[in-house]
Amino acid sequence: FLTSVALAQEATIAFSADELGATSYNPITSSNLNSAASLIFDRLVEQDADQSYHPHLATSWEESPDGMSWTFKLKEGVTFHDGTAFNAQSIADWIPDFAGTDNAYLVGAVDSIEVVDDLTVRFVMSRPEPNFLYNLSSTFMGIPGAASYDALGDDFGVTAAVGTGPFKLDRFDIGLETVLVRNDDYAWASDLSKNQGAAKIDRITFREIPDQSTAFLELKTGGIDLLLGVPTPFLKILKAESNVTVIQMPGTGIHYMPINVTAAPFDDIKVREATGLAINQEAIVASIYNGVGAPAHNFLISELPEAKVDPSLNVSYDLEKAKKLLDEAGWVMGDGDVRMKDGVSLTVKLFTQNGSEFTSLTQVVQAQLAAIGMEAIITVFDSSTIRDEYKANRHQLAVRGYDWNNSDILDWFFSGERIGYPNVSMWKDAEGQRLNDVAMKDSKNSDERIANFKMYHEYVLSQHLFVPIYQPTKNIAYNSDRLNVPEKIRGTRFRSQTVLDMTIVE
Amino acid sequence: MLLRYIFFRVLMLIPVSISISVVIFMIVHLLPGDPIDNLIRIGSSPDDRALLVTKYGLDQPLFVQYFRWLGAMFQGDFGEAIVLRRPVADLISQNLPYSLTLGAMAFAFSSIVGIILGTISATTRSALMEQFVRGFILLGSTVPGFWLALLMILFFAVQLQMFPVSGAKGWDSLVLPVLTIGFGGVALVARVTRVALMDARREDFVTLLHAKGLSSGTILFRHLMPHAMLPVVTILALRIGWILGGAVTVEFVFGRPGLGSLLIRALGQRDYPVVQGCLLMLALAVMLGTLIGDVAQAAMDPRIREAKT
Amino acid sequence: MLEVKDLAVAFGSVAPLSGVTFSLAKGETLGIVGESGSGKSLTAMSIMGLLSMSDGRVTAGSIVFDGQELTTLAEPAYCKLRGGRIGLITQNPMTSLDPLKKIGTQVDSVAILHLGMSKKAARANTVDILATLRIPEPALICERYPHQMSGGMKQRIVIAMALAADPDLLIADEPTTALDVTVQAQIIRLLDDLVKQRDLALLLITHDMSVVAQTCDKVVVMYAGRAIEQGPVLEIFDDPQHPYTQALVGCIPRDLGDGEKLTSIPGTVPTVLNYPSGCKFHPRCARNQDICTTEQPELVRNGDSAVACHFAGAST
Amino acid sequence: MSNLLEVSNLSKTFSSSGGPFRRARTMHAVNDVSFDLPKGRVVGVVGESGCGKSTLARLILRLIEPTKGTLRFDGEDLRAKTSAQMRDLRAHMQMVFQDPYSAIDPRYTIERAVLEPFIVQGVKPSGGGAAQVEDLLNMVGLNPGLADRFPHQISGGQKQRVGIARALALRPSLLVLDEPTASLDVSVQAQIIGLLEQLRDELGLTYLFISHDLSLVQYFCDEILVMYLGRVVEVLPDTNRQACHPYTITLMNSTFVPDPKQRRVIRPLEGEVPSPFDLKPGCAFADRCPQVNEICRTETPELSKHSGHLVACHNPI
Amino acid sequence: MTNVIGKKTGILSWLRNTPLAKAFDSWLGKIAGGFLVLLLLTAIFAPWITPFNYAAQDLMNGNAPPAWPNLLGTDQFGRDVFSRVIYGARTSLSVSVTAISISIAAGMTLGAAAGYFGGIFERVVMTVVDLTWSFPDILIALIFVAIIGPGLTSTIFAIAIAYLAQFTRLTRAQIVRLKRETFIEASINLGGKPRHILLRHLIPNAITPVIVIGMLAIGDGIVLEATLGFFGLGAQPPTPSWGAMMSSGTAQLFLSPWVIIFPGMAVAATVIAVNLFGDELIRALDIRDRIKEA
Ligand SMILES: Nc1ncnc2c1ncn2[C@@H]1O[C@H](COP(=O)(O)OP(=O)(O)OP(=O)(O)O)[C@@H](O)[C@H]1O
Ligand SMILES: Nc1ncnc2c1ncn2[C@@H]1O[C@H](COP(=O)(O)OP(=O)(O)OP(=O)(O)O)[C@@H](O)[C@H]1O
Ligand SMILES: [Mg+2]
Ligand SMILES: [Mg+2]
Repeated sequence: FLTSVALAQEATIAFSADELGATSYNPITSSNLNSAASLIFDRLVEQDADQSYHPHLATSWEESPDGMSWTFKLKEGVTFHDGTAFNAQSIADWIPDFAGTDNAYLVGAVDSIEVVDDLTVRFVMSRPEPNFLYNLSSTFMGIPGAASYDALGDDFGVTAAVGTGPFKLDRFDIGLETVLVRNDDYAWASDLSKNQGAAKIDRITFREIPDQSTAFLELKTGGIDLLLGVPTPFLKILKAESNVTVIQMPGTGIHYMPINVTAAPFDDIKVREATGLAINQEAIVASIYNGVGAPAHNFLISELPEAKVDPSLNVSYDLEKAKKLLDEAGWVMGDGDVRMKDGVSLTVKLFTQNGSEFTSLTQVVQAQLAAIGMEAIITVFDSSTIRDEYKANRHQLAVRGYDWNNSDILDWFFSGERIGYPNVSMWKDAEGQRLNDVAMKDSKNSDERIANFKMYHEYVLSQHLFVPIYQPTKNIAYNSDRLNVPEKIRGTRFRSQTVLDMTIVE
Repeated sequence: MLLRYIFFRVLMLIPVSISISVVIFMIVHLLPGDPIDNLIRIGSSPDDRALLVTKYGLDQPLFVQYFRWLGAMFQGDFGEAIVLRRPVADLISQNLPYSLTLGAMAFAFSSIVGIILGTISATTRSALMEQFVRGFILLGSTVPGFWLALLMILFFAVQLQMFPVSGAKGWDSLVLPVLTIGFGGVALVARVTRVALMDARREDFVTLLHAKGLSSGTILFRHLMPHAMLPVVTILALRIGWILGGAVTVEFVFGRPGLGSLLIRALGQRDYPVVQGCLLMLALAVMLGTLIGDVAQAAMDPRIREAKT
Repeated sequence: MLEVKDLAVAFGSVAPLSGVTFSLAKGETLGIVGESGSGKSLTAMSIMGLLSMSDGRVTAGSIVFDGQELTTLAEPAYCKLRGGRIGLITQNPMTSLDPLKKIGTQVDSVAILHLGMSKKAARANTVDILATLRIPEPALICERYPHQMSGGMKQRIVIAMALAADPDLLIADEPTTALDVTVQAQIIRLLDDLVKQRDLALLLITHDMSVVAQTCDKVVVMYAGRAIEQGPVLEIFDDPQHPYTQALVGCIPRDLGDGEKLTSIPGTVPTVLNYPSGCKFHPRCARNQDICTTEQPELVRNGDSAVACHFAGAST
Repeated sequence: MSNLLEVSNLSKTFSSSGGPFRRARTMHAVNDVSFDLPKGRVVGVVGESGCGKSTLARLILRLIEPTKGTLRFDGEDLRAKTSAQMRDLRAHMQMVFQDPYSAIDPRYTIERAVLEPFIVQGVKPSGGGAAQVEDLLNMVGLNPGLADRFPHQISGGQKQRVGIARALALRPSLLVLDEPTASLDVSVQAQIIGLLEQLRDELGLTYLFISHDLSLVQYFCDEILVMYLGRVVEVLPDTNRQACHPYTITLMNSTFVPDPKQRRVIRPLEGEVPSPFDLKPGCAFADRCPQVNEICRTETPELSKHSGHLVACHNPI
Repeated sequence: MTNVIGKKTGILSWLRNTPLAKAFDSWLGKIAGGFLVLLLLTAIFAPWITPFNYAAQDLMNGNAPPAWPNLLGTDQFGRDVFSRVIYGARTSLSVSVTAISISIAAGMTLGAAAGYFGGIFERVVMTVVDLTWSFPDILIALIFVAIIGPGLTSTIFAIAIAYLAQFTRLTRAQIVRLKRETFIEASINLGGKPRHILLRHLIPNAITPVIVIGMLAIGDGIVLEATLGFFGLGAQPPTPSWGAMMSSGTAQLFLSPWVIIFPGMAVAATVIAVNLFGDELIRALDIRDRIKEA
């Protein structure tokens, strides 16, 4: 009896698709963290699905009217896994460690830290940062124990990791699995979870399963209890399984097709616009995604206020208009099914990265482009080679996706400083750069930031630099014979608040 | 005699290893793509990039990089993974056990079953049995491994739920991968055993063995088998490298860790040190395989032992 | 000691051997001569009961050894006989020994199997025999492998194996063909001595008429799978009856007077697949008549000798 | 009588390639051989297997390069010839090989094989290819109907005849016969020997006849060279000459006489031809020689006249 | 004496006497050979046989199980699996045949040169070749594709490289053996130039087993192409190849098994037929011993 109880308190969760490949649980230096990191480290604030911010290790915060400082009150009685106490000094020790790392931009606007008292800390800013709470709620802002962080050096997050989270790192086999054990002392959950104490599950194994169908079959056969990132094609059958429950969360990214504006024929804005009009987002969602998720008509996820642009700028399917535009641009229907201009046929390169989701999507895109007389030749690259192709400017169209629920993604993909990669559109434009600077650096507060980014977004849209296609949902499926999972997932992603509320079925 | 042979045979490995290391180093640097790109994230500047390039020594001339690498290697240091950010040696030692377990099981399975089947098909007087084994051999050596793996998953893991779909936990997760690799291996070993036995049976000395009054069984086990095992051992020894590296497909389908998958992943991320490390390990395994094969041959065959020293 | 009567052998539908008859007594040496493919080895294999190794079978006739019918003998009993009472020396010493096993082990196994000796006793026996065969340092040789020995040595080892269980009948299938002249002389001499010392019956198969002339008491001449003539060696050489035998004797280069030429037989030796009808020799025979093309001549006995020719005795 | 071929001090050593950890060993396959072959004579070479007979034949035809020594063919120094000149000369000196079974390309018809000499020499066969083939096949006693057969469709004796026909195609003056009958049945051997005798008489050929069969050489040749371990140990100028070298005598005693009335007790010599690797100084036959004494072990005997012919022995009988 | 081979009575009887025809003698040979001929015809006449365009998508009819008119069902894009399997034969066969042909050409050149010239050259070539030989071919192919990028061309070269060693070894073994044959010496003795020896004797005699092994290797090539395709590295969409079809089917293993089962069966059946037919050829040509040399 005892052993069966002990066994029953274990759960196996599988990562698939976008959560794969974390190389370390060091939140400061790592560029790729998965959901397990959110269980080891707690953040000052949490963001909910409605984009609102909730206190976690911070009980309250205050932004100075000029935006030049942020003061946080901290929760009392919080301890790290190694027993040291969490207090204002922990914050002061932590932030400077970002200097020189890939994640430094998250605290790029922070000038210095003041320890006001044991439980009060003040961030002194070098410029206003309306995005600060978003940054603080990022997984990368999970707070490590400073003593242990210094002691372990490069091994932090690999051999051991110390945070304040509801679970402790037991073992990390890179690329394979991560084993977490419960932090019995935990009593400082955010208000996103009902359970404010220690987790109900003793031990969680996170497995990385690269092949989506394998992950799916594992769930179906009971090999795993919960699957993060269920491929949409499988949702239908999973829903039909009596012991499997599926939860859909709003997505945090977009699948889109960047257009290389420097490569003929796409140097002609009419051709670019026509390309956008050829893509039938609704049909794609209905067919290969079985109606799950949403069509994307601009670059940002629909939950962001910056996504609510002038409707005329949204990109939607209009075959006739597309054909008309191409005719105007001088590309006329030839003998075959491919348009011609000056003896050149409208044949373009369509790149994508391997991984089954994009290749499927690309093939549909290819078929839809054929309908306007554009012949697209697909090449499927691995992630490294494709970047070389971009940088060498050998591409024309590509199908890709991003996962980022903040409007500053526009800067990342369209800033003239990052031509080639990640600015795959190869777009450099004075007006665009000006709008970018304003949005990134001159926004004093959140409303201003929204307005600035919306303007930038609209300008980007008007230039037809890409074709938005699809906003996927985040799909979670679990074995309801094994686990109880809250019906509604709080937060933007699957994180500690959900795990705290999960229980094993007796 | 044998010891002397082994000694010289091992000495011979030195020049071979050095040339292999050059080849591997060159291959890796022929790869397009840049590992640093995998490290860069939103917001980093060209300076950050340059810093990383210097940190990993990628700005040095090729031969400098080679000698550094080789020098470190002699101290047992395989370098630091650029993308995976940890000693390559750690990565290898983490993955190798999986490859070794799978390899050893598949190896044992295919040798034992293969030799038994091969012997049966070469000696049986039942036409039915012979046809059955031949059919099995044919299937085993022609059906694509990944397809077989998929079918086995569909049947044994999903339908019957006898074994897990994927993963590398517990003995039961080994069964399907071992069967998949083993199926091809059994066919190969059985075929070689069969042909070798039939050839051995045609040798002149067998007539004399019969003439001495030995029974067919004694002749088979005491004299023919040792002969038939000569080519079988060679093939099996060569398979050591094959099983370690060639199991990528099976590792991929069954979501198992292993040297092959590590290599493929590192290849995709252009993680030079890891690719180099893995290739070197595989080359080592291949060399070890040929070494074992040669030594086993020498141990079994006095002619070889003599001719080569 | 050995009586072979009307022996016929077939492999599936091909019948490479038929109508072979001869007998051999203790202390006697019987030579079987014939050209390549004439069925000499097959005869030996039939006596040894080893045809089934290559899917052949005795289709007619009998082989009686020491009063025991061999053609119907069960395999286990045959195993006792082979190597025990009948020893075989094979054609090619180079490939007749198991290259993976030491010489000693290979010879020992015979005595262990047939005389029930212990390993130790068997080794002593082996060393004894090797010494009789004038092999220097026999104990050392036992630890060697076959590839370390010369052809002549290997042939002696093969003889040693045939002798290890002290057999009554020795069958030597072209024991010297692969060897050099000087070594050939050594081996033939050795066999000759053994027959005399041990009172063995020796069945010596060869294609070399000179060897027969020097060593045998009786000869069987084979052509295309049949025994066509037999008799005491002197008679066969002096007064061969069969035209083939006559030509064969004339084929051998020797000190001929000036202007004398070798007799040559026109045409080629037939293979099993194109054996002619009637007398197998008729296409090459000077005496060829109609009857030869249709009727197979029987072996007709005349005193000690016998001949299978429709026109036996007639001169060319 | 002029000499068609003059061989002097011809030597050939082979070295077994030493591996990185292996000692290289040299072997004297042919060691300081000198003799003349007068036009129209048949000179025989006898010796046991491995004594260098085939190597000697190859050296004479320059199929392999001698290590040292000179070769004169029809008065011309063969070793001074370029490979192109050599190619032209090959028309005049031909060879019949030991193993007829592999002497014809299995993919060639008999016709093609017989025509190959014309093709490689760039010579137009007189009277056209087909007629030439018919002539040649007739000359060696083969049915011209065999011309479109492949080698595996004819017998060993027939193959050897094809080999002879091909060698004769370009009308050579010297024919080197390397054990042409060794792999044939006795009855067929007699046919080939008969054919060779006939051709010699008809075409006035000069033969170098190699064999391990002393009685055959005695029957067929005018003059006999006896070889032992790469050296010529005795030259018998005619077949009735009494041999003086103990080895030649051994060879003669080891040969069986095909006559049951002349049975004699065989007294074979012990031992076999030693390994040709790393020869010790002294006479190579010393270990097996009944006449052996001190000097034999230290000094290599040179060929010198003894009872009227050349013998390389310190104590000739 | 009877004439063993028949008189020349035209092309037909000549054809009947070729080893290729002899491989059809046994019933196994007939079945396997017949299948291959049929497959070849199917591949050649694919556009006329297939009921649907292999690339035509019908998104609303995705993952349909086998039924009329999609005999083998449809894939996730609603493309007809039957038509794609047939077109796949084109890709798979042509890739494999081209790759193996390149491999044979290169391998024979290398092997012949190594065997003919010997010495250091031979050692170097054989060491390199042996190295590639003892490395798993899938890894060689994956590394090669990683170097020159995905696509059919690189697949072809990857397969060609993976099998290069086999042909080089085989050719070299043949040449080395043939060089010892008397007829080579005889030809030299007649005055044959190296060119003549190499082109008229050595290569013609070495070629048969190489071609036969090449024929067998076509089967392996198909499997390797399929495996690369399974990793997404072979034919680029929408071009169907058997391997690529199975790779797009992995995610669908459970949804629509027909998408992977049928191409898999096509691969298995073809490779088995190739092997059976190759065995018959080996028997008809009687070259088993020569093949073993390598
Ligand atoms: N296993 C077999 N199957 C079919 N035919 C066989 C078999 N063994 C031997 N023969 C045939 O039987 C005939 C006689 O063969 P055998 O070996 O007795 O000849 P031999 O006189 O010993 O010749 P050699 O002097 O070459 O040894 C040959 O023509 C051979 O082709
Ligand atoms: N190409 C070679 N490389 C190395 N050794 C060789 C070569 N050719 C011949 N030999 C060696 O030279 C010696 C003489 O060989 P050769 O073929 O001339 O002997 P042979 O008298 O013709 O013998 P046989 O009667 O067996 O034909 C042998 O020991 C042989 O092994
Ligand atoms: Mg025989
Ligand atoms: Mg020779």
